[in-house]
Amino acid sequence: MKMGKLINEEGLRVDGRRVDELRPIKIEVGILKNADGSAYIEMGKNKIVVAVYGPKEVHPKHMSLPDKCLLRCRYHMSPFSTDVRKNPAPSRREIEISKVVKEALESALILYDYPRTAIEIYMEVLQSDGGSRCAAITAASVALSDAGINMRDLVVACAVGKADGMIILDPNDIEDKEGEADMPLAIMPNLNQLTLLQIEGKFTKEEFEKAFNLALEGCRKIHHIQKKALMLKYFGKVEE
Amino acid sequence: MKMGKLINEEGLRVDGRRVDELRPIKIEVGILKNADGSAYIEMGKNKIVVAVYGPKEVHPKHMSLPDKCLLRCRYHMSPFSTDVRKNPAPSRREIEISKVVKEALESALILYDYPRTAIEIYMEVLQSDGGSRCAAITAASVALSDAGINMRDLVVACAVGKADGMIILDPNDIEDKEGEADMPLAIMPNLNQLTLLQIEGKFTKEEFEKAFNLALEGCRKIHHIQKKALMLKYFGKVEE
Amino acid sequence: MKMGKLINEEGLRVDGRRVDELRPIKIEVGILKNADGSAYIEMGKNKIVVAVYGPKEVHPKHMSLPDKCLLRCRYHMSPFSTDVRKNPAPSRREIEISKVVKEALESALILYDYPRTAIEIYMEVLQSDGGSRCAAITAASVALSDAGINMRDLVVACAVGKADGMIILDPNDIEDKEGEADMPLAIMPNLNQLTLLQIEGKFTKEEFEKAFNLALEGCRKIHHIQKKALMLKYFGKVEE
Amino acid sequence: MHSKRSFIVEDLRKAQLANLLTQGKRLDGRSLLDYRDLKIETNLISKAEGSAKVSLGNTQAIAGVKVEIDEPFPDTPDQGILIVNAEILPLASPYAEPGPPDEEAIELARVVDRGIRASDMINLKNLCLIEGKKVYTIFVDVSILNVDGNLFDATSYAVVSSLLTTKIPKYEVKDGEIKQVDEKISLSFDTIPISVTLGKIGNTLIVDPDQEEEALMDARLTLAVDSDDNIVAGQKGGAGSFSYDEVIRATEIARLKGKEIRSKIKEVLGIG
Amino acid sequence: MHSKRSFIVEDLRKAQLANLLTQGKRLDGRSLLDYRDLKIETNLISKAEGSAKVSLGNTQAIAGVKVEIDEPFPDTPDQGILIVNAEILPLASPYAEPGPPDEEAIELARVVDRGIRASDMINLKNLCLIEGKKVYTIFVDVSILNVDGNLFDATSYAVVSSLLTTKIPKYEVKDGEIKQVDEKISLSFDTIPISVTLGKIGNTLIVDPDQEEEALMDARLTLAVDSDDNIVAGQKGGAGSFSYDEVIRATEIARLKGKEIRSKIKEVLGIG
Amino acid sequence: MHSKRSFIVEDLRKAQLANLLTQGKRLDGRSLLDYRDLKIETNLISKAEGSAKVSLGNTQAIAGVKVEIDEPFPDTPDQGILIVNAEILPLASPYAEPGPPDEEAIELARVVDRGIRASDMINLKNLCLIEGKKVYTIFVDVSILNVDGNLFDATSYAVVSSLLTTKIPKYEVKDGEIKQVDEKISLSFDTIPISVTLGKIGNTLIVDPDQEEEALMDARLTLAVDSDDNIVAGQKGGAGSFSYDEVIRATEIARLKGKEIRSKIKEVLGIG
Repeated sequence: MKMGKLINEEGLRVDGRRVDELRPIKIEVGILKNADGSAYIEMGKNKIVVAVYGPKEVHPKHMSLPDKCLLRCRYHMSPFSTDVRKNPAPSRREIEISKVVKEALESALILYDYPRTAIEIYMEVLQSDGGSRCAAITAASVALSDAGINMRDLVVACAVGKADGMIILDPNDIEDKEGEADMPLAIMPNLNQLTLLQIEGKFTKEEFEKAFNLALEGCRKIHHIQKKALMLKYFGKVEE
Repeated sequence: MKMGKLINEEGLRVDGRRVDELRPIKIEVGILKNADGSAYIEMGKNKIVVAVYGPKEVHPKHMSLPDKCLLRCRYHMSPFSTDVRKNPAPSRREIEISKVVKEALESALILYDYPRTAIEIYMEVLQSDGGSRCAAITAASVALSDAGINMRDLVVACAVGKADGMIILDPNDIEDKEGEADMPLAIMPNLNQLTLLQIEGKFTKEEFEKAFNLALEGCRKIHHIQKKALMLKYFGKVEE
Repeated sequence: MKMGKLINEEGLRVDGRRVDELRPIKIEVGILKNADGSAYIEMGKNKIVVAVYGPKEVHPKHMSLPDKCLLRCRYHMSPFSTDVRKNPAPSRREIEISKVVKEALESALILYDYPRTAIEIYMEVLQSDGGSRCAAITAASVALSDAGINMRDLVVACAVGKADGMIILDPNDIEDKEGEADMPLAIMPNLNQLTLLQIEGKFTKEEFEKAFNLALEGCRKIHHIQKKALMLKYFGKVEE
Repeated sequence: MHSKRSFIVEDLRKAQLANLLTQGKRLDGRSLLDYRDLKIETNLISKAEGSAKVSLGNTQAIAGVKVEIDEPFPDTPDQGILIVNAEILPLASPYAEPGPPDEEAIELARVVDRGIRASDMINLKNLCLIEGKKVYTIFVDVSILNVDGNLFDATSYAVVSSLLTTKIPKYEVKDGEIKQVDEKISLSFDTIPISVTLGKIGNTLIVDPDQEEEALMDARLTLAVDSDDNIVAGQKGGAGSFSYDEVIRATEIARLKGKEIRSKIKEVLGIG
Repeated sequence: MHSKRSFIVEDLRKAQLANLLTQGKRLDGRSLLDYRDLKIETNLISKAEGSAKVSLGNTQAIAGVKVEIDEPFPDTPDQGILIVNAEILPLASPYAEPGPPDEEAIELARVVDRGIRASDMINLKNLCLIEGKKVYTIFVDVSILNVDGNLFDATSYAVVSSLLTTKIPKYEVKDGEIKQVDEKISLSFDTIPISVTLGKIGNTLIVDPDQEEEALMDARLTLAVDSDDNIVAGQKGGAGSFSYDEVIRATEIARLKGKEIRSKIKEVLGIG
Repeated sequence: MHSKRSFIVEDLRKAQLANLLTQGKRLDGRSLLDYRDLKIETNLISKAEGSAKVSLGNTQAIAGVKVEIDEPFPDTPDQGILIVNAEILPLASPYAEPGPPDEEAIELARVVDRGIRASDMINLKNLCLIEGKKVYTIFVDVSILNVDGNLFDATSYAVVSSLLTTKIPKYEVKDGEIKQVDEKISLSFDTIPISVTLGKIGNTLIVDPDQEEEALMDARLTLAVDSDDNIVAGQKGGAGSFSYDEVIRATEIARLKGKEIRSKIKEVLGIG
């Protein structure tokens, strides 16, 4: 992490945003024919497709759970999604993200409603940018809704970072690589519960609290976009 | 593919053959004790052993088919079979050939006669030359006969190629590598049906038809050798 | 194997031992809470932990044996156990040793007493020195006792080698690498039966017999230490 | 998406299809030699040097091109490297599973690769920077996003479209060293190979089978045709067989449909 | 070691635990913010450049440090390389299986690695010998010997303790070549990051959950704190969630317990 | 090939065999220390630098030798490299499965390799072209074509026979470069190691067990003997054990049979 000029004298970031500003976000619902639920998200340069299959039979059978649904989750990056071509085999990073994303979504799912079945969530990152795991979570919870799965709340995610000593919302790729710290988190916005938190890099006590609140604020804004996308799909229009 | 001198002024090829001539072929039946059926073929420098096991129980059980036989096929090259030592792990090329060879043979098998069982065909290329997949198919259908498996017809295979602009029958290794095109195919000679076709390299309309007919002619000649080999094994002599 | 100066003019070895002398040995019993039986051995620089689980249910079920216990054995070296860091994935050497060690111990186990179950033996080499497979066997048979598994006898192992043309007992790492020959073996000392034997390097008829007897003598000494360690664990004191 | 159906239902459906085919019709209303709707979007992955998303009916494939500078293979020191790869993503179908590619995915990738390579669409000698030392490696990775039959053609069109719109970084060679120049260049093309896949059901040949037709059909034949009407690649698939006449007829259909689809792709991509 | 228990027994145990927690007590008698006994032994693997065996209650981990000289990564030519790896040995638990690391072992290794790396405990620039050519690669491999909960903290303490006691071979650089000198040097440290893991059961936060508590708890939060009380790494785990207040409270607990454990480790290792 | 038999049949067969053994006879009529018929064909793979197909009764193995020029291992800069590999092909037995080698195949390959290597049959220093830079790598790959017991000996004879008939390309070293010469040279040999495998059934030792005997026997002992009657390698296998006297007796049998088989191989290959 080198101290580059990530924020200029006017307080603007490399892509022209203010420190507390999100990148443009676009969410589409139901874009894949075969999946039981699906969503597509663009968040900055992130372009991610999510499919949900289930509740469905469990293969192999002995992995099925007698009292609840088995949740499976795969976060995967396309070979052409990154600056340097990515080997298509899952990396350790992708395996870890698959796990934390699964746990972030599981908090919102009522898995006891679907015993002995499985729900599979597939997230394919077609193009990656900073915050791809957050965008994937945000889209996945929309895809779960689209599949008609019972949920306590949507899950929405957003990262905060630190660049040139300042707390910034929703870091992009360059800020992620050259900044000093990164903290993705996910919440259930109506229940006010945190379901994902990862931290990498130094935060003082004050910085942490500031960053945490900024991320919550970001999540609430994205939640609004999630709801609009679902309304558009199911009711054909969005009342503002 | 470079335009070498693959055919000389007298119309003869690097190994002295005419353009429509096959390499020497030798087939032996029943050469392995453990297998239910087996065959050995030499076709030019190709030396291939084929074993057939089955119909037998399916492992793992859940892969068995309720109404027909499961056909499995493995085409594999020995590490010492090639000019440069081959890694013993199956390559993508071997996996693809295993699939098309299986489908070439499956056309002739009456798999509904053996429900809930498996037939396994193992082809081991001890020494490779041009046209090894064709030689493997030719030998495998003899080994299937040797195993007493019900078949509609034998399957016999042969390749055609293009070298120095001419259509040639049964290309060898050098012609395969330095020639302009290659087309292996397999047929059921009594039923006049094509069960394998692969094409790589440019064929004009006229070239294609010429090549196709030349390959069919080659197959018919090899079919004669198949029958002789089986006669020799089962009746001890061959009536010409 | 180069002919170094492994034995000096006074007949002493690089670590000061006489040719028929063992390295210091320490065995502790029951050192892991989770395992059904466990042992720790130090033999020269070897430091090895062994855990035994079982008799327990077999996974996957279809591998269970109707009339006897399934024995599984894993010999594994920690990445930091060797001079150059070892890749944590099991090497071919570790797989072979796992097999011969399993067979060395199996001779002493009454597997027909535990049909349809499994016993698992895990040997982790924290630090390796010459003779690590022998130390592992010696510790594993103690751990099997600690787990209360029915045995005909303890199994005890020791290696002999050849250095500067002399037969030496219990070679260390340097003697193993620079010596001329190595012969690890395991016995059941009360039954006078050999359960492991591996030989690598030239032994004349006379050398072989001398080496074999020296190894048996070494095993008997180590057997005494095995018994003391078990006594200490179960009766709190050792009567000499 | 069809769930797995019983044998009886399957047989009834097959009879219905066979009946339709005698009238020259198919289950979705197409006639025998009709392709489904073909849609192509390009340049949607800005991190890739080229990209294309292709929809053939409900089959969707996305291809991305990445370029690296590597050493050439020892036996072709004066040629660049082209590697085409295909993956059927687990999100594409309820039957696709995560894991290493199975024989079906490997065949798909190899057949598409062969169709491009054997046509000499890309002159690999143009991709050599310093003989024996530095060449362009062009990776084309295709991901199947939704499976509804005829993956071969959809994948092939995605590869062709992404290559046709690729811009690679330019390098200057000076004193045996390469230096990237602030300029992007297109690849040059002599021909555009088009893959045409036929299905055989009973004794009828159809093109562009959808997933339901694939489940009912006896055999498959994929042929790639170049801009000069040459057959440049082919692959038969499936447990059934073809009569010799059917093969010849298939080559004629492939030339016909190949020309049609080539025009369509050129039109969409705005190529001469 | 607890065998797998029926749902009914599990529910009874959970009720008992919940009841205890309201009184500020835990099943093994600890209070909510008590760690189990921490024991550290160092330098027990003489073939390693550093080593430490850590017991946290019945959880046991052993870490070994190996050093190699390698080329640096192309994007960090002036930095050494630090690789932290963790494996749950099959001898550590009746539920651990031989084989490649599963997602749990991968998460463990990556979180511990992040805690060390993000704290800048080790200045990687000090590990560069010749820029772009020769750097130290420090491998820290941790093996779990016995599983009884809170592998994250036990593993992290083993890594920190082994690094703090590591002595690496010294090299001199002369005329662009490196030469090993007959001397060993310690690594230099600016800070000591301490991992603190909290469990949430109902609405109660505890630290250092043992295996039984892990089975009953709703969610996990691991935070790493440096010598200056900064949070340097974090990872939430488990299917449950935290209220925002709980997160803030967790950071306070982490600072408190981090300081305590840092003192303890420094005392055991005899560091200033 | 015997199908899997019930326990009762198995016990009856074992009793029958035990009874025969007391009379010094075996199920196939051999006496205790008789080998089955040994046949060797060489030079049947012209693409390999050496090859041999060995039949020991119905056990068949084929070995091929391939030669490459590589860098030596860093710790043996003045030595060539010899790599012996063995694979039990799935066509060799109804119980063999495709896939990576299992522990049995790995043991087979390593034991045969050890028998060759420890005998110093091939002087690896003769295979060095330029110290530290260029050496011959000799790959010997063995494929088992038909399994009928005693794979160890059949594989070993195939390796030895293929090496004895190998001709490798000759290189000249000039100005620190190597250049292939239009000449082939044989490897040079000081000794011929012979593998002798014994089985123990009850208290009887037999040599060259076939598959049925292997299924019924208690333990296996493979010993390799060089031309000077030294034991150069050994491996005990199986769940049973040997008395100390039996081990000594086994070494005597190995010397005896080793001499016999060495003569036979030399005769077939036409070696002095």
